[in-house]
Amino acid sequence: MADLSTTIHKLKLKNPVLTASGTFGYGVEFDDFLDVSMLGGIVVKGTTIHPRQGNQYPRMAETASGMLNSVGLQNKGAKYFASDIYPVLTKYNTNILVNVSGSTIEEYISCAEIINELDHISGIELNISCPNVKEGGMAFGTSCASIDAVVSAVRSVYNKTMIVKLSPNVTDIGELAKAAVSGGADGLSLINTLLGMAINAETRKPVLATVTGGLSGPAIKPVALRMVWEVAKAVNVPIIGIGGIMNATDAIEFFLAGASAIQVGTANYIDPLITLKIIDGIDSYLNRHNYSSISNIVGELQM
Amino acid sequence: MADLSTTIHKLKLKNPVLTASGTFGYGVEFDDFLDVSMLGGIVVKGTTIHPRQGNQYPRMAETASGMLNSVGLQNKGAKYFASDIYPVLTKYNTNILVNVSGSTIEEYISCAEIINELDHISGIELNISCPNVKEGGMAFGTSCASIDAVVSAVRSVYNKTMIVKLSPNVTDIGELAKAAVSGGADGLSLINTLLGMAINAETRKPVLATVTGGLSGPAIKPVALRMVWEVAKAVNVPIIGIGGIMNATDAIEFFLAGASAIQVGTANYIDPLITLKIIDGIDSYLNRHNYSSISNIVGELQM
Amino acid sequence: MRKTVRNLKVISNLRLNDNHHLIQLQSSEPLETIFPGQFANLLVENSAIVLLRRPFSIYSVDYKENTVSFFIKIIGEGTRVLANSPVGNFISTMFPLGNSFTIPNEREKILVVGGGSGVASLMILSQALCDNSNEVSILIGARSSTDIVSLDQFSRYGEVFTTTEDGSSGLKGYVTDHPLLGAQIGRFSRIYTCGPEPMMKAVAQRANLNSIVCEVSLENTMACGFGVCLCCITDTTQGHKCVCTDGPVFNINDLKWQI
Amino acid sequence: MRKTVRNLKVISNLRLNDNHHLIQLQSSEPLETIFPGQFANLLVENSAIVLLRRPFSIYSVDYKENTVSFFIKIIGEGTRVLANSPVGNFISTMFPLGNSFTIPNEREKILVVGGGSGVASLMILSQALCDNSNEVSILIGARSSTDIVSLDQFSRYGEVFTTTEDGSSGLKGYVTDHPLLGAQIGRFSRIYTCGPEPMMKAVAQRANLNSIVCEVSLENTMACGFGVCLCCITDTTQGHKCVCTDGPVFNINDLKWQI
Ligand SMILES: Cc1cc2nc3c(=O)[nH]c(=O)nc-3n(C[C@H](O)[C@H](O)[C@H](O)COP(=O)(O)OP(=O)(O)OC[C@H]3O[C@@H](n4cnc5c(N)ncnc54)[C@H](O)[C@@H]3O)c2cc1C
Ligand SMILES: Cc1cc2nc3c(=O)[nH]c(=O)nc-3n(C[C@H](O)[C@H](O)[C@H](O)COP(=O)(O)OP(=O)(O)OC[C@H]3O[C@@H](n4cnc5c(N)ncnc54)[C@H](O)[C@@H]3O)c2cc1C
Ligand SMILES: Cc1cc2nc3c(=O)[nH]c(=O)nc-3n(C[C@H](O)[C@H](O)[C@H](O)COP(=O)(O)O)c2cc1C
Ligand SMILES: Cc1cc2nc3c(=O)[nH]c(=O)nc-3n(C[C@H](O)[C@H](O)[C@H](O)COP(=O)(O)O)c2cc1C
Ligand code: FES
Ligand code: FES
Repeated sequence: MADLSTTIHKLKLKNPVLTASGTFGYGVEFDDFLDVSMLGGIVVKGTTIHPRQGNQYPRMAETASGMLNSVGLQNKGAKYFASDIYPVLTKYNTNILVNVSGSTIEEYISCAEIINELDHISGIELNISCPNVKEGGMAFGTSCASIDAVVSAVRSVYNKTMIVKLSPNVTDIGELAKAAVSGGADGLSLINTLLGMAINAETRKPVLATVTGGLSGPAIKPVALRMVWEVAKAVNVPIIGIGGIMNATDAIEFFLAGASAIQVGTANYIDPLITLKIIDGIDSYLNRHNYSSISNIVGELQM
Repeated sequence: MADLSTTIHKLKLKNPVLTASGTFGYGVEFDDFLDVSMLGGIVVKGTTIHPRQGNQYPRMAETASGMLNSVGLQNKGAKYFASDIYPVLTKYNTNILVNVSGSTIEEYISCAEIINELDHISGIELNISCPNVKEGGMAFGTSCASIDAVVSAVRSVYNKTMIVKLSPNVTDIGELAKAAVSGGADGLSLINTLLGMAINAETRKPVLATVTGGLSGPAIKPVALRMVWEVAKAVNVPIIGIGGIMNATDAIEFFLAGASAIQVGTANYIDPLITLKIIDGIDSYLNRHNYSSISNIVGELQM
Repeated sequence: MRKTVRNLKVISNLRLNDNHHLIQLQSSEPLETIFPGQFANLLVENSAIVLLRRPFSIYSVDYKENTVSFFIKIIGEGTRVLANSPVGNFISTMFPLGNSFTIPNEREKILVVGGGSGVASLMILSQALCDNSNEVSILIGARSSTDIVSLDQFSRYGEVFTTTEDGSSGLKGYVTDHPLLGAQIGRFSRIYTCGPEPMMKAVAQRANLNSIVCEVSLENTMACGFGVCLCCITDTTQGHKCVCTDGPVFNINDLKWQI
Repeated sequence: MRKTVRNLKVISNLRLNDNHHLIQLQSSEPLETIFPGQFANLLVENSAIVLLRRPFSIYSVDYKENTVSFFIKIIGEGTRVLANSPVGNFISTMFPLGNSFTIPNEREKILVVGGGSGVASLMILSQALCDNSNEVSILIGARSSTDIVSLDQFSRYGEVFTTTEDGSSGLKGYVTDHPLLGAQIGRFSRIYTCGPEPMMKAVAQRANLNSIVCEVSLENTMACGFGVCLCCITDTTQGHKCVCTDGPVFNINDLKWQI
């Protein structure tokens, strides 16, 4: 048994496998399938200060080795989260991070302030990369100035670990990563979904009610790996790799590219037990290659 | 039989199916398989003023529903093209476009000047989006100022149809499209490949000698469709849609999103006869839906 | 009602007609109780196209043999692969998912209306209603007689009526042209329906007009099937609800249908 | 030698050992002439993973029956699916591709050295050499005797020698430990080899030292197989050349190997 523990700033993770926001609900939906406490951590749904109904439906389109979604941050708001959902989550013996989003900097701040009060929440993941909301969301994540503004604003009110989740829909991810770090990010997670679109040729209509949506799944893994690698060269904070991870081999690739931990997204829908299989697979890989710990491979791509 | 003809500026295409640069050689490689003259047009390999050896190998990695390549514009240079390849191509009774690339604006100009002299070449496709060369290439395609500079420079020496091929590795494709049009583009083609990366977990090495490469194939279709749709809203010149087109249905989706023609890339490797099948499939679709011509569906997405 | 993901073995595959198959899967362990209207999410393997699971209503259950059956209409690649699953193969099955139709405790007169692959959830429903000593009438609508399958099974649980658009079986027309949804509708205390949305809306309208309790089973595009992706929402009087967990069965009073 | 894409029918599938299969495909139309060293690009259908075709050397041809055979070693998903192709299935096959080994007109003494799945191209080569009345010696290297298959077929065309790393068949050691590539190498005018690159490089070194003509068959990652993608290049004295069209067979003098 290799040492799978890893550290993201002040977060101690028992293993490097987390779940991606929006793909694991609040964890409780998986209680039937697995013991959530066995995971390195979970990132719960995108949370905003005000309740959001999200977008109209259809909200999903399957594409080659991927899917588009246009959920649009449907959630009951930070106060409901704190009062009704949070108490249930305290049963888990693992890191719980809240994915925080907003339409204005003030909304980000108010939301982070509420989460800051919750003892069992180990950190927040600042979502400045959601492609599915009209205002805010991704708009914050595509320019250095706005990243710096929103990140430093939240930093001033949030005391625990703050991860910033980057958008892949940009020209130079390295520059944006630097802006997030200079704004005060303790770590970076990437990638969020690629902006895409699906059309039904027979009806001649867009498949999604919102026309465009976010692409996730194996299709985006090559882009995600490349961006993790670029960001790892650009900054010195821990990175959480996300994008199309379906098995342990995919996860290993992200570690080699420079990620200290990974998040599993779309794969949870297909196999709700996939995270446990990935943890096992990482352990086997390390043993087979005679590595004593996950840190032996983080960023160890042989050039 | 519906009317499949379409127009891209001064180019009259007998049908809207072209082949994407780098995926159809000079056409002659397909002579065994099909009558190249049946196509709407072909875009030949990326051509530069000086001969290029391209990158080291391995140059290819398969990914989920896609492939990465890092060819790096291997070609024998514009003069060799004009003297040795061009004469052979005159046998084809279809539009031949040359995909022109360079490391400096001067190189683009010199290359375009040579192609300008070739009667049977109907136009050029300016490649400002190649992710596989160190200097130039994609760098030109990621800022409005540099797009405008290179496009207007080439415009001043090239008299026939000039298509500008856009890179998808950007934050706002609509803005870049506008810059290309204001620089003098007669039409736009998109998308080139997405920048990606593959890692071999067993050897712990990048799969490609160049580490990163360009992602093509069905995986990128949702991104390509979205960008075509965005560009169609941003500019008023004809658009050629490219990205993951494997069959007639895919092509129809691009027409609906706003493309007047399409290019088939990676699919040519898998089925060298695919372009003819796509032409037939488009015709069947139009007949089945009682459209008399392809123009009935260009940009006709029902919102 | 714990949800599980299990590899179930295909023990029979019955081709009902050109594009409908009935596949029966067996579990090596005892099954959880399954309620009428619930569905399963099946994994499609060996397909170059399909990534996500595909949802199918549970058509029938046999707790003695630990089998579940699915009635599959071929409409795309996923259903094509699943409908053609060879006997002996294993299919990864996530179930039971979703809520269920209300099964009244007292003896009621209930009309069950189905169309297309919507009939899939109505077999186990009719059985449950019949087992709970309700009086069941079953009305099946189709384009043509060849699209109507497994009628004889339905007749075990109630009287069966049909309408076809071409008149090749039963009454010519739509289900809503049938007297059961017309002059005779008053004799039912409940109408349950599953089928194409336009059909369900027409049925719902009749029920509504006559103040009869009406439950419909909705479809939607689903990525997960167990309430995490929030892709499968529908508009309700209480806001957006997930078809996969809050549904697939909804009382029409809770929906925002224009009826 | 016109290249075509045809759907060939699997008429036999022989499992040689745990991870080697010999599949025989039949064309409904006459075959083009196929030269030794040429390959085909096979489409892998019904796979969630494989997009591109997979290249395989042509192992044998029968122009009377219009059949071609492929010797497939399972190493990943594509080879797994193809090696397990059921008899009766069709495989889309693009062929013949690439150049070929030189077949001398005069009677020469030729050593053919193979290892791993590299032996696949050497059967048809040995046959052609033998048919052109050359004297052929065949040397096969493997890890263990169980990895050596179809030796009896080789013996039709020449004398067969083996080396195994564990000594379970023939001489213990690598092919380059064999006297044919040592003391006796002088009797050959040509050495042709196909196998793992380190093996081919070692063989090339011996040939080079002894000024014997040496041709090697290279592998590379291929997207197209017919010279359009430029993904499969190798370094030669004339610059980058495509393994799929300028090769797969190269004279070692044209390669930039450090030998
Ligand atoms: C809760 C639930 C229960 C179901 N029960 C059954 C059942 O018992 N038997 C049965 O045959 N089918 C049932 N379905 C429908 C079935 O899930 C779909 O037919 C199947 O997912 C299609 O997969 P495919 O890969 O064959 O088609 P795809 O290739 O995915 O789709 C082909 C075409 O159909 C459209 N489409 C796909 N799925 C749906 C959908 N759910 N609603 C509307 N349009 C769609 C697509 O947009 C596309 O145009 C059920 C669906 C749901 C949500
Ligand atoms: C001209 C030519 C002729 C060939 N002839 C034969 C033959 O007759 N019989 C036979 O069994 N095989 C032959 N091969 C090799 C065969 O094509 C590969 O084994 C096959 O493509 C692997 O596909 P896969 O999907 O099973 O493995 P993948 O999943 O694609 O690959 C599995 C692993 O093997 C590596 N790999 C894949 N292909 C190659 C390659 N070509 N070279 C080096 N590493 C590779 C990958 O990087 C990966 O790590 C030939 C290859 C070439 C280029
Ligand atoms: C249905 C769906 C909903 C999502 N919701 C959120 C969200 O609320 N906040 C967020 O930061 N990312 C969200 N994501 C993005 C994922 O967290 C993840 O970044 C992305 O899916 C890529 O990973 P994958 O390829 O493993 O799925 C969502 C993704 C999906 C598919
Ligand atoms: C091997 C390879 C080489 C390519 N070379 C060029 C090139 O020289 N110039 C260019 O503009 N695009 C080049 N492309 C990009 C294609 O023309 C096309 O834009 C891209 O592959 C997306 O289309 P597809 O998904 O249909 O393949 C190349 C693509 C591949 C796969
Ligand atoms: S399908 Fe995911 S929430 Fe319903
Ligand atoms: S594989 Fe495409 S050029 Fe050789």
